[in-house]
Amino acid sequence: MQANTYSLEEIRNDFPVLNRRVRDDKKLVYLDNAATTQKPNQVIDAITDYYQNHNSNIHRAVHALAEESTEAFEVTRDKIAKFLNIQNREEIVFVKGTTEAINLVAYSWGRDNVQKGDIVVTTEYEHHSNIVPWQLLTQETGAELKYIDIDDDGELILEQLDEYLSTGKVKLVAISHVSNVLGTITDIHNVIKKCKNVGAKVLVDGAQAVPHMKVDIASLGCDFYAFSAHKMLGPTGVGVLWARKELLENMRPFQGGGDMIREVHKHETTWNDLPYKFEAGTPNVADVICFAAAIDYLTKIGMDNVRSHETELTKYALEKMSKVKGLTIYGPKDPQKASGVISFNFNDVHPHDVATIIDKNGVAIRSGHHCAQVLMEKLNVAATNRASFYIYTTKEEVDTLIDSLEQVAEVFKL
Amino acid sequence: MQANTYSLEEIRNDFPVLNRRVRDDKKLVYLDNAATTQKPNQVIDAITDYYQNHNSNIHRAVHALAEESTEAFEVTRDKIAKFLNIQNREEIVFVKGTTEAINLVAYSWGRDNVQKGDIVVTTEYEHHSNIVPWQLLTQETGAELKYIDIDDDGELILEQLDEYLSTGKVKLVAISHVSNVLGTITDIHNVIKKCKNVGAKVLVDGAQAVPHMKVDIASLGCDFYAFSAHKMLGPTGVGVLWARKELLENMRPFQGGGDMIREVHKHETTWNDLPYKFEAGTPNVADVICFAAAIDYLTKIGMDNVRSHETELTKYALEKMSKVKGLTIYGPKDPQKASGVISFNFNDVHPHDVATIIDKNGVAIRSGHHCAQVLMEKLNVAATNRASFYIYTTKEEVDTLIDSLEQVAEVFKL
Amino acid sequence: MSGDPIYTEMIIEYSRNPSNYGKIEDAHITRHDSNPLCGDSIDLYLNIDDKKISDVKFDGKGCAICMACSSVLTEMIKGKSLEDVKKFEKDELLSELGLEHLIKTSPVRIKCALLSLKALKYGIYSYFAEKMNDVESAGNLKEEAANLY
Amino acid sequence: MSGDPIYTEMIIEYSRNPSNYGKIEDAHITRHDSNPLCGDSIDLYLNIDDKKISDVKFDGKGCAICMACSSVLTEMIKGKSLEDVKKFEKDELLSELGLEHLIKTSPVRIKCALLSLKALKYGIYSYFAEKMNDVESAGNLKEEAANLY
Ligand SMILES: Cc1ncc(COP(=O)(O)O)c(C=O)c1O
Ligand SMILES: Cc1ncc(COP(=O)(O)O)c(C=O)c1O
Repeated sequence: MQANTYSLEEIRNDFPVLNRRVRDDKKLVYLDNAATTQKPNQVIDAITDYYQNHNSNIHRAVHALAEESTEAFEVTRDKIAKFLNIQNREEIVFVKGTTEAINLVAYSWGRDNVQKGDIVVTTEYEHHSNIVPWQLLTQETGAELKYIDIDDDGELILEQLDEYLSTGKVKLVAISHVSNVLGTITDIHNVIKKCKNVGAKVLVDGAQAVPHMKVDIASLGCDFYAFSAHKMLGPTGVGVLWARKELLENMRPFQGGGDMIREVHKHETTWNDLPYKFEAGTPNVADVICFAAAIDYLTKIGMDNVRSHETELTKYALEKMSKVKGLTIYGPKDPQKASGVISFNFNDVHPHDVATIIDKNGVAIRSGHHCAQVLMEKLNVAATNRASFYIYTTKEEVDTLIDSLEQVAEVFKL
Repeated sequence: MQANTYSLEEIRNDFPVLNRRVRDDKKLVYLDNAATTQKPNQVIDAITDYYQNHNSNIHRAVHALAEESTEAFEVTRDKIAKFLNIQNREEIVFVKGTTEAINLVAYSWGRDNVQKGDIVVTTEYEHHSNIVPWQLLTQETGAELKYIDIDDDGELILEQLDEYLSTGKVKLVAISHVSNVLGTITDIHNVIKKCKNVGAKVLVDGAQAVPHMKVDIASLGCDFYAFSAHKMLGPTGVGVLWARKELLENMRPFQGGGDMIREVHKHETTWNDLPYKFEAGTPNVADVICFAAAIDYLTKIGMDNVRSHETELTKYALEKMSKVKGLTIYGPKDPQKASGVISFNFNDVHPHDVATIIDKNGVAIRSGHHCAQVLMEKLNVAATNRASFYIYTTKEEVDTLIDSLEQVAEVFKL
Repeated sequence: MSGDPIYTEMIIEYSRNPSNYGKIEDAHITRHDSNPLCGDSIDLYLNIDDKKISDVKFDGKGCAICMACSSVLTEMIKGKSLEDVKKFEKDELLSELGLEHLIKTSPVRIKCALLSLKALKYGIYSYFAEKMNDVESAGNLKEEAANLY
Repeated sequence: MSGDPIYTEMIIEYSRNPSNYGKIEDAHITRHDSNPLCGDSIDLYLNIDDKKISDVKFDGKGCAICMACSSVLTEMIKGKSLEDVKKFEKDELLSELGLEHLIKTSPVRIKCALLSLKALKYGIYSYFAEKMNDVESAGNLKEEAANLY
């Protein structure tokens, strides 16, 4: 596979689950990639190999398996640093997922840096993971939580950010790089510039960005960045918090336990160096190690190719879907402004019913609030259908999705 | 394999890593099971099968893969309930490991139930995971942290517990079921009875108990119980917090995000039912599902057989080791009072040097403070060597360990 | 798609024209419930006179299954005594719509089907506890509601 | 075990009889450091006169590698100028004991070998910053200490 020739067929061959047949022997059409992606053989084999040949706890032992495991574990950190252009490897903290990464910041940074009278800003299109921790923090501290609204195209109204920032009270802006429901790509450079001008910190929820486009953390200039391995070909149970060293150094620990300490005495304890200070307990060793295989896989394809494949698919899907009677599409209509995620409703049929009916055809989409109830309230819907693409998605699969909607129309006599 | 016939050979055949050769083509002798155990084919295959055929996010979608994954995920919860005799499945919360389980309690229960003037009791033989969270809590709240000391046999001096309890100020006793360094089995029924009498809550760190003996949570009567999957044949990145329903219901959430909410509005949010209220974000789906295979494996062998195999090995090892000149053994000398863990020092050779030298023979033991620096201080050593056994450990392996000590003597000209 | 085990004529019809849809102002009992996993969200309104359900309505947003089940549930309990409603079981509701199979086949969709029943059990639970001082019934109802799915 | 690449005669000898082992009372610089992963823990004591290391001792608990390296390090720097000590590199220390290979072969044990050097660099870092007002050297030293392993 060359970086310049995108062989969809070769890629699909690496993903055993794509051969699954579901329900009445229907070919699986997996369009739920924003929830979690499938895993290539390269990742699955890495897990098997690890447990068959190397499995050990890490960091503290001198025996052969422990040394092998420790090294492999730290190699993943190096690969992430390279993949995202992070200068200091010790700024990369392994956590369970994006959710834990954000909670870690809310707890370890937030509790000491956000006070009564301060403002934390988030947006209407955030995932619950980037709302609830800030609700908890602001309710506890007496700070205020403000939202940047979205316009009719599903884009943020950044004038509101200007307004909030002009109060001089904003301590943190917590914002998605890409919306998990609308696919909207945030004008993140602009947001960060505005915040830097007034000294507000920026946390970027990159759960839907890192898997789908080239992300360069050094050039972004934000303060915190979070993402999950399972949304980018990697195993479940691994996520990353990146944060500037100066911030991490001054933050209190999150969880207490093994590995995060330097010396423990009965009544006083000192903390380990970064990043270990924030990695308490036995980490998810096997999955962190195998996450490296996912990064290798994406690197080999090339993130620009991933992005252009998705853009092409999205363009194709939007064009076809715009011709379907009774279909409402939410979010940007310009595939350049969005990632490979399309949210829609079909007539007045509840998304749950749509998803159940097309599932009989093997088509797996997500229906519901997508952990974005604030956005649902804004769109004035209880839920939406969401089809989300990835490196292995084909135009034929998009066709199957659209054709399946006819069956929905039939059942509901539309 | 029958519950009554313990076929060591059959068991060993299930563990591919036991065929590993390390260093100069030496047969691996893996005696670092208290750190993490190896995984049988049954568990490895379950992971492969999951990623090859079923992988999906859970709980929120209606498509085929999501339904399969959701069901499998909840089956693990049911199996844990059965394995440990837990009456209410919703009392079982999936976390990353024992460390996270204890931190969850320290945060969600501790912050609202421990105040200035209160006492939290722990012991000298705790793992850092069961010390540091309580240091953080008591320092933050102004409560006091007290330790139950150990005697020369490595057993707790429970009169000290009586003394602390008699003040009427003890809110929580956080205590290991089994010490990870000494192997000492805590007289846990007695401890719990004493605490119940005065209304103090009890958190049991079962990381070294659940893998090695039959644990019956209903009959224990404690309030919180924590353990890790990776120490009992399961994958890394999964742990369990069990807690009484009434406690969980009244506890504030730990992390905020997806799955743990009922309804999210801009400025108010309600929590999901138990256990989901405490399971924020995408869980470690694959590993939770595959943990079931580990529980099945142990159930098939029978925990009483696991225990007697280990007791026999420990007896054998203690007998042989007591004859080695210059060997100091810490902890109970009676194999009935300990689990399959032996900590020792050899003359005045630093444990790191012992471990490095015998590692050349393929023998993997742990050397260091074992995340128990308070205990090291008590024993007045910088570190110890620790050999720890599991279901696949043989007497020949114990022999190899002991024989290897001669090489240490040679190198150090003892 | 004819013979679809879920989307029967009856369910489609009820979802288009739900029965007892609306609000009772100043209802004796109002109970909100929602499905955290999918966002279905309903309010159930009950008036109790003479230990009977004298009136019942519901409103909110939900899928066809939720709408149909809420409709049928309200039809089934209207006029019934509290004692009967207390004993009302989920199988009665599901079989009325031919949805018993959901318990086995779809752990996710069963929650849509039983949301209104859950609201009902929780709703009368507090009535039994507070208005009728029947702690035992209240306890049972709460237990039942909590374990419905 | 002859020809062991780590446990040479020299290392065993130093570990039994470390040089400069002990404490300097009221030392000009005292620096504690420890290895969070294994529990090795040492204190390094330095006296500075005339911008030279006029005396140096260490004590604490550590493995043979840690003891041998601390011994050799203290021998090597005693009497040296601060400028020379500032430039002292880990390779000089490791090659003195034939332990260069550890950098590649044992990421865990290399920490034992370099613990005292880390304490040294951190120790004189604050001296450069506070006593000599040489912020640049101090910054470099801190950086070097932090990235030693
Ligand atoms: C007694 C005890 N408690 C707690 C832990 C921490 O478990 P984990 O590292 O899986 O969080 C361990 C093992 O490391 C242990 O042995
Ligand atoms: C934008 C966004 N943020 C956060 C999350 C939470 O990630 P996780 O569930 O892996 O913690 C998700 C996905 O669920 C997401 O799409």
